[in-house]
Amino acid sequence: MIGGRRPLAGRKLADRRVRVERPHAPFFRYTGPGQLVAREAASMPTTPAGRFAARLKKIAIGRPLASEEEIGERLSKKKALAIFSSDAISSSAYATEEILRVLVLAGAGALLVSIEISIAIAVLLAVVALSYRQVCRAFPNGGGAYAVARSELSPLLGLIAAAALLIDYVMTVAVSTSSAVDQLISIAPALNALRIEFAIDSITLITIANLRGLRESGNIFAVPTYMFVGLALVIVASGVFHIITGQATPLPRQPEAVSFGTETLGVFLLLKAFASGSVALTGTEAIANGVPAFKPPEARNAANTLTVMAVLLGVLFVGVTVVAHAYDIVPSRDGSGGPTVIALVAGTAFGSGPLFYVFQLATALILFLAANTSFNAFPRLAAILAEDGYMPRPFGFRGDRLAYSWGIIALAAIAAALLVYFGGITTLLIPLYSVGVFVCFTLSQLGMVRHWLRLRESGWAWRTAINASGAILTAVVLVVVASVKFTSGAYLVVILIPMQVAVFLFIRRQYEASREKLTVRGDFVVKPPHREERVVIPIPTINRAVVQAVNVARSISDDVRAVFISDDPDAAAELRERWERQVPGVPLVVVESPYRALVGPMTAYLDVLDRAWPPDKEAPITFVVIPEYVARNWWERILYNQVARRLRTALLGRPHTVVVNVPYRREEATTPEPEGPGP
Amino acid sequence: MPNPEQTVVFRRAVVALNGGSSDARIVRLAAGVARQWKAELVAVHVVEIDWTQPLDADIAGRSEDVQRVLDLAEETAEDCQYKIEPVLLQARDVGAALVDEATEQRADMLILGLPYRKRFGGDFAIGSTIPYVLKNAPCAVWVVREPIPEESA
Amino acid sequence: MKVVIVGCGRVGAVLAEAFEKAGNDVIILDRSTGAFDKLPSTFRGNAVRGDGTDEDVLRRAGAQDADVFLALTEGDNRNVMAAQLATEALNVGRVLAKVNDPVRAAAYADLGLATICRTNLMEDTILGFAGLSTAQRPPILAPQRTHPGGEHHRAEAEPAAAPSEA
Amino acid sequence: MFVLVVGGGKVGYYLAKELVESGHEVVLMEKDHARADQIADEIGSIVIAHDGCEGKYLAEAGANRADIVAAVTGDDEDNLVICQMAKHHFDVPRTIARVNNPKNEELFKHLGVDELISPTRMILGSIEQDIPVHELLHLGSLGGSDLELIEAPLLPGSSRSRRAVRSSRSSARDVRSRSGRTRSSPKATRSSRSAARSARRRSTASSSGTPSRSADALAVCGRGVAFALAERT
Repeated sequence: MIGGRRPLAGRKLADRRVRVERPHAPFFRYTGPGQLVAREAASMPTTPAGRFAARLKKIAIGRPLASEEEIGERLSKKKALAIFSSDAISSSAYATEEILRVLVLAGAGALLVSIEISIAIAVLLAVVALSYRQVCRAFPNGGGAYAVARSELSPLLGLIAAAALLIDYVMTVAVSTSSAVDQLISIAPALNALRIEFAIDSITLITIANLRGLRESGNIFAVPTYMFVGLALVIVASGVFHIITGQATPLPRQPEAVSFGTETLGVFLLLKAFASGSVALTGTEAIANGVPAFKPPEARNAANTLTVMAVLLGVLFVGVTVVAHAYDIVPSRDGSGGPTVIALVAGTAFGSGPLFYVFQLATALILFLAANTSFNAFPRLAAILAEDGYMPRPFGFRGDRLAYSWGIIALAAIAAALLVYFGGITTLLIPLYSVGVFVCFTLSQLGMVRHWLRLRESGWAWRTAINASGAILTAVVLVVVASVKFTSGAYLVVILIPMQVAVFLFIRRQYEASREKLTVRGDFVVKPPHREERVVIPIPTINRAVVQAVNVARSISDDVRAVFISDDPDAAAELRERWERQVPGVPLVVVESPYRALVGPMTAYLDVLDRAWPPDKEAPITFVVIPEYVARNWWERILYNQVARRLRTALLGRPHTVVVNVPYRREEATTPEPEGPGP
Repeated sequence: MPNPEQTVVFRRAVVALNGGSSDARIVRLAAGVARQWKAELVAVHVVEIDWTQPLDADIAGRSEDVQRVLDLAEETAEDCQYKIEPVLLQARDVGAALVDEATEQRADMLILGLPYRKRFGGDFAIGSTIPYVLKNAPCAVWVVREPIPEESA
Repeated sequence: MKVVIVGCGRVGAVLAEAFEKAGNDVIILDRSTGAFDKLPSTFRGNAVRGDGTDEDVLRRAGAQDADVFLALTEGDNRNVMAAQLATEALNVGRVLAKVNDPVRAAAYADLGLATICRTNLMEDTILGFAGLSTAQRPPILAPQRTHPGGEHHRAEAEPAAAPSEA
Repeated sequence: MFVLVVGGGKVGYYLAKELVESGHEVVLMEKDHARADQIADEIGSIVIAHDGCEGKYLAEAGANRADIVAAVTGDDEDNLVICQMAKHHFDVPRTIARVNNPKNEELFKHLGVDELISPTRMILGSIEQDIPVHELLHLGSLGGSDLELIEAPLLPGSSRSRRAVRSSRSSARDVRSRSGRTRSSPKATRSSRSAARSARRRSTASSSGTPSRSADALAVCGRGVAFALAERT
């Protein structure tokens, strides 16, 4: 960069020095020969409006972070537990309720089975958690089910896993948000009317928090998670204490309670209850997907966090179910605004004292947190998919705050749409949820089995056993969930996954195709251009914009001609006279267009030029230099350049043709043209 | 808490850069000290122009290496969350230019790094700039000698 | 043959003796009489105390129209000037100046003055002795063109051409 | 203009200083380190403490872009070599040499030095402008002093030819060291007062300056011949 130099005198007569200005300094920084790094100021907008927008953005999502600042965004185990496990742990806030909802169909007596079902689910959880601990170790780069299935099974299975995962993440946001709203309604039933608005607002808030970047999310959300976990443990402990001491007495039914059904407690109903309850497992995979966000040693920290999370979840889920049963708690009707099961359970410990409200608030918050988990995981997976060419590239770009902005916004949009569609009612969303989750579980377990069989590291046998049993169990559950819930929404997932996979493959093929066309072979040396060049300038009249365009044209080639398309022969003659006098050396071609068309004759003229080119010579590159007046505001934009725009569109696909816009800014010249009278 | 009036070391300091490893050290040091009194820092890099070229020849402005010296100083200061104003000079003599610049900037401190060098493996070499600055600078001068490298200690 | 030697150092003294023994008419000059102690007592040439860069001194010593003129003092510039005096004013046949600075030696050879450079000589000789390849320079750098006196007389004749931007 | 001055004596020092003051770019070469440091201390960083006769250092001093090289050391041979190197090796358009021995003037001019400053000649010129410089005859030095006796014919009809012998006490050294400047002053050159008066006037003018050793300057005019004592270095 060349800067001005200012001579300065020194104290002594002959001491001179020269100050060298550094024009690059505010915008760039040298890091090596011929290598610049753009500073924040370089991407600052230069217009007042742009600057204002940037300032708003800065207020909303914070100052941009440089890529090097990422290492500071790594999570400690405590923060990671808050962020990643909230998904799983928070499901204890609604999983029990989902079991009960199925069982009430078989009458009050059937509720007893809920404990057995919850224990069965806890066992399943233990197996899955053990399996995923191994995933953390084997795939420290994250990606979870997708990475495992893709590298260990087949790309197609990987894509299926990815599709399932994406659905899972979207559903997590939808379910958690709606459940959180349920919790808030439990303490403030008046909110019931605003259920959807409330949910959407929450998603917006979480979106903004995430656009600000990962570290701050950790800080924002750590407190409620630990508060929920702490209070929930207190509730379970007090409930168990009451059961042991025989103080647990059935609560009176709340007015919104569902009425008991009369179905018989058959295998189908049991399986259905199990399938509904298995929603407790959702989110278990989050940690395995987010391993790179951990502080080093990443894999080890992630695996340990996973264990802590699974134990907490198991204890809370089973505990809540046991307490709920002991107090004979029955869920409220869908969308009635009645208290949730977890709220009723909390009431057994805290009554309606302040702690009850604190707990409900914490529950709502941890559910929002759970939604937030997806905001971490979804964009990450989308970015990995984008890198592999299965998703549009912008999903792989990180925004000012190092967050994958596109992924975050896409997730928020889809989840919000789902919420609106289902009226914000949690139960209706659940069937869509579980299927996707279990597809992932099964695929990643299978992948791990392949992994151990392939590598045969020490202890591969028992590791295989763990993953194989996990795979079988989750596969069975998957089949059960999909079949028993097929009619109540699971079918959607069955359709959605293949559709998504098809889209992935389509995008990939597009990228592959364009890459193939654009690729330059590694051994190809670019030679100086050898094609001849000629320039055509379509002109509307003689004005400064045209003069400037002519100057540009002459710098491109000596073969320059101006083309004037006119429907008025007199005007054409006048222009020709003026042109030859004022722009000597550039031949003017007047095309009379009796039908007043403009673009057509222009392209036709270019065709004729091409045809006139000697066939034995390589076709020349034709530059079409379009003089353009730069509009300064919206109405000028309407007034000017409409023809230029149409012409540009018409020429876009023409072979060997380059369209050059020569913008003319009015500010550039302040003195009027000194030359003679114009037409 | 000591009386701040008594402990103010400087209000505006010129930090002389030489493009070597000591630059980052003295910038960090200067930023650390300056922070206490919100003192201003000016990083000055003087490119010595030999007599075969005119003093205002286009040399420093074109040299990326030279620019990098200042960029690095600015970056180091930013790392310490402090601002440093970079100045690039061309002169016939580094010492004279530093002294003149410090005078013009009304600096009350001139901070120089001194790389540890031995001349022809013998005596410790101090060069000519530091004696010149010590003799002529109107303000206080702080010379920070870099630690002796392990192998020659 | 008339030989003039300016500078009675070790080399000057040895050469003076050698030329004399070979039956030549030798004139040797030095600024200090003490230098002539290096000459053998049998030396019968003309030893003159005086500045070899002073035309008058040279003339008085009888250096004009000498056949050989050797400027061998310790000062490169004195040698150069004496040699140029000899060439330009004293009508000497062969003139040689000892110039120890290789740059000046080459520059004056270019300018039309035969020079001998002790630095080059020793470098080449010693490198050769050590078995290294040398630059293969001739021991005496022969003049590359005629001495430029006349040229500048012409320049003087056209005062208009002289720059006057003072 | 870029002027390369070689020699940091009084002449070189004041020359460099005046040139810098009038806005020229100057580099001064002085091989004596102590003297070089002293000058640098006084006027600033324009001094190169190296021998200006050496081609290498001339190159370092930027001789190849110099507009003028002024060789003003005390040794004629050095000045000659510096000018020749500048002229032929570095293509300097203008070279100026200080010549102490008037005898060397011819040779210097002959060998391509563009301009000569001869202190001896200056004093002579100021003693009597009518004395044609080329007909000076060196009569001999006065042993033990810096003075030499010069004989010069006066042109017939010269207004000075009938003047009586006049003498004055003057500071000959001062006359010499200031001659460079007084010559450039048109008033001084136009002055055609008698040599003795002129010398006296200058000595008065200079007596306000630094005191220096005084010497007798004597001009004898008569019968078409002038004899003068001039300082020699």
